Amino acid sequence: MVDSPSFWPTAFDGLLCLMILLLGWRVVFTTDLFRAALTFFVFGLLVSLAWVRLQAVDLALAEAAIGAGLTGALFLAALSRLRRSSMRGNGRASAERDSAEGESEKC
Amino acid sequence: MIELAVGAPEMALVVAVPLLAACAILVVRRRTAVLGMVASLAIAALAGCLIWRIAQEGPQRMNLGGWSAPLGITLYADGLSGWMLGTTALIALFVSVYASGYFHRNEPATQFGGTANFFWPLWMFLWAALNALILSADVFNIYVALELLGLSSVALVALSQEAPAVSAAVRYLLVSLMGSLSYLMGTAFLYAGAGTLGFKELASILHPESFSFAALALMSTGLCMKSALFPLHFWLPPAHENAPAPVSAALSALVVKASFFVMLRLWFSVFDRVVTEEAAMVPGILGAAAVIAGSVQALSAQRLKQLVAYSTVAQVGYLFMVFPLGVLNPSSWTAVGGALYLVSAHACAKAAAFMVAGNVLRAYGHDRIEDLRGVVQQMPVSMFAFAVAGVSLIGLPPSGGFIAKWLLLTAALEGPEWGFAAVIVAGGLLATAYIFRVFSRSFRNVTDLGDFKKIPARMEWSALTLSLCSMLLGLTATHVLEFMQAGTPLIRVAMMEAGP
Amino acid sequence: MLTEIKPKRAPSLPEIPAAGFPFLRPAAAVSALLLFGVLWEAFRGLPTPRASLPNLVRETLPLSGVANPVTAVILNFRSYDTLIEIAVLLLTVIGARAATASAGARLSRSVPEPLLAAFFRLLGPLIIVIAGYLLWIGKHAPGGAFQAGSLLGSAAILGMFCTGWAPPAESGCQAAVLSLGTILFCAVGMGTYLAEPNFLHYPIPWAGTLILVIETGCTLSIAAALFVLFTICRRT
Amino acid sequence: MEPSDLYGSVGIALFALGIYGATALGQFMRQVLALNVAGTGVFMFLIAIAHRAGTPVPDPVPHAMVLTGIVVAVSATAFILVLIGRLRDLSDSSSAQDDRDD
Repeated sequence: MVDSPSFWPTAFDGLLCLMILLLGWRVVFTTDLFRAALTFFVFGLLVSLAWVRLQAVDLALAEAAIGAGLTGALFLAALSRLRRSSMRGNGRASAERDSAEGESEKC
Repeated sequence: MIELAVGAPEMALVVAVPLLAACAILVVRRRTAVLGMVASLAIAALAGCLIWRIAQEGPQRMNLGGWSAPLGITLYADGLSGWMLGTTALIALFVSVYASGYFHRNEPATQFGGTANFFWPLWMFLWAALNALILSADVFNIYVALELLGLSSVALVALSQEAPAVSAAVRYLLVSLMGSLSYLMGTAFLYAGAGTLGFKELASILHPESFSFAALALMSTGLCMKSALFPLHFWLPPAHENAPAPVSAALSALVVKASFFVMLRLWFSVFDRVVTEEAAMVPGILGAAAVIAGSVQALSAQRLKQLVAYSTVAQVGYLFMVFPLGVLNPSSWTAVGGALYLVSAHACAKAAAFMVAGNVLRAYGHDRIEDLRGVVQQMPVSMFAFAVAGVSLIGLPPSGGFIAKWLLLTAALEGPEWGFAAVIVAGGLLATAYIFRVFSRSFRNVTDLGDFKKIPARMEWSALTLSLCSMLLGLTATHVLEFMQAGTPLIRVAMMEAGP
Repeated sequence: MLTEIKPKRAPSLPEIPAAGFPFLRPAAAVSALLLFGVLWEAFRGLPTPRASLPNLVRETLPLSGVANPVTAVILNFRSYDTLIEIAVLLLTVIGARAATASAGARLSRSVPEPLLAAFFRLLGPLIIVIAGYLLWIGKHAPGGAFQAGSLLGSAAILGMFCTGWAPPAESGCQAAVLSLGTILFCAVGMGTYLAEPNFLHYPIPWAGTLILVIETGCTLSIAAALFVLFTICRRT
Repeated sequence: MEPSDLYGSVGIALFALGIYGATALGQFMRQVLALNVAGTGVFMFLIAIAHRAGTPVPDPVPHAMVLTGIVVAVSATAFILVLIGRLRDLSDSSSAQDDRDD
């Protein structure tokens, strides 16, 4: 079985798929947003690797640059921005947590 | 077979001109309202030319780039598309007029000098997206146009930059993106199974197979999300309520209808041989539920804009009844004609109603229904427009709403599904109740009238004109129905008639 | 602000279904599993693929003006999709601007590091050359406007971090770069009416040139749009 | 098992996973991440379809669709992130306003 020419490619595909699914799962279920964004970045890179396997090199290029790199950077930028804004928000005494406060929690 | 006239240039221009206009407004950055109005007139004129051509020469087809369908993208315009295009042009033109008053720089409420400039380019993008959706005969092209439509609608909702509006915009965008993804997955299945994306080619290939059912379900779910069909409607009232008034008018009148129109095209042409009666009952029953649920929530609304927004949920419900009524009764044109009639009648009436709500809000600083006493004394034109629009929303003769509901009712009574007829009647009664709730307050005479701020006359008159249009629609029904049937080879009815 | 005056403490922010519906998570999990099952069944039951369209693309490729089939589909056979897509990109920039127009336009400037700045001075031109190469090679091989544009956009973002360079303020000129792709696309589309009776119908001998013109415009617009979106996202 | 079958199934799984996340999660940012996962799943499915076509070179039409989809996805993501950030600022400042008024 190991000798068959399609064994190693298939094993690689299987492993790659497992890792993609695992990382996708982590992106959705991680509660820490920073870790989720970083995981999404790695997830995107692995996905672009999978696309190379499917003979889509130009798409792999685009996915690595846009899907993983840029989207990940956007998430990190937005997160650091939200964090800055929440630090400012916590500085003041908020006796009651009204609906607007609830909104900002939801972000 | 109907001969297709080839390549009416207006078909591409109604998309390219608004896009170019948006770019021009962005680059020039001055006199945006003037540029916007000029562009609106030009687009409406182009749409008028195309409609004239359809009426004279029959359906039009354009192979973009010169490549015919499996390879390239085809645009297609028949009576139905012409009707939608005309409705869009009419409403959009008056929304432009209204907006030029609403966002006027002399308005005292205008601390928004900067943001008002953003309205015009975004509005041009929205109009381009509507025209692109109506004319497209390619499932993937519709996905791209849907994204353009969804994103421009969301951007317009968020224009006011207030917390409730931005929050509604975020939810709207999430739902819209989820709907697009669902639609795109359906497209992927269609391509995987049929190997083509054009409507005509798909219609001849698709058969009841597992992949075509999956595609139908995915695409319909996505489109229902965007049309705010009953259980997926939760995003609509906050978005339409908190958007600036001209935006609410355009969203309620046109945007939800565009995705409905795409679904109509898909069900009655592309998936013609795939849809079953059981499948068609699903959107029908949800639509019936929407009529009841939306009307009941409109009855308990606190504010005028909220009431008008919930009324949209109810009216969208009527539209979706066309699926069971049309599929159960394939030889009849009545249901489809009724639904398309309702699209236009409701668009005119609802745009007028939102404009009036915006006028009230601008004039009084609030739109709480309980405190609307004496409005009729101070804003007779607006309230008359609201009354006329209300008549059409309820469906009293001689309004366009009456003709539409009459056609739907006839279709429901023709088949075995008389339950839908009961819902149509009940919806009319509930609409009467919520419309009269407004008038029972506003007609009350009072002596102390509170703060009242004059608003530009064009904001009142554009509302009145649109509401009168919805009335006028009731008087020209025979011509309109004849025009709609102008060569509809993509629609089931025509297929049946053309068949052996 | 822009809309009507609202009662202070807005009546109630719209309820999200997640908050109101106790069984949301299990229900969503069951539906997602069901979704997976149904779609997987449909995927397994797909008929044998028809190769007619890929073959048609291959046969028509010599008429398209480019040698890379993906570029041919994107910029010739289905160029109308790409026109709308470029418009979507422009639209999101305008929408993002509109949503933040009244926010203070303060951008926390990165502190320039001399070493990083020097590094970028070397790297920057290299990236521009690579982007130009990607754009050019797109005619024959993997690459093209999207890859080149995203690379340029990332280079601009990198440059912002390394050198502390602040993006230029909003201006008509910036808007012109952003909308260059859309304008060129529409202009070419309408211009082709002079020769052929269809929108975006390139005359065959000109196809390669016209595609390159459109691609160049799109590359610049994509780079500018991605960069501006990133800066708005980061703004405090 | 052909690679296209394998990757196609993974695409469907990612789509379902992302749709679950977008409906069930309570935070906007996480919903956006989940939608991105779902989108990647759809793209992966499309590329698997292209590979499945059985021609020596994969079918370029789904590839073109994915390239279009990626750009649309990133611009929509950027836009919604901007809106979420704006919402955070607005709700912070409105509750600060309330505190001052009280």
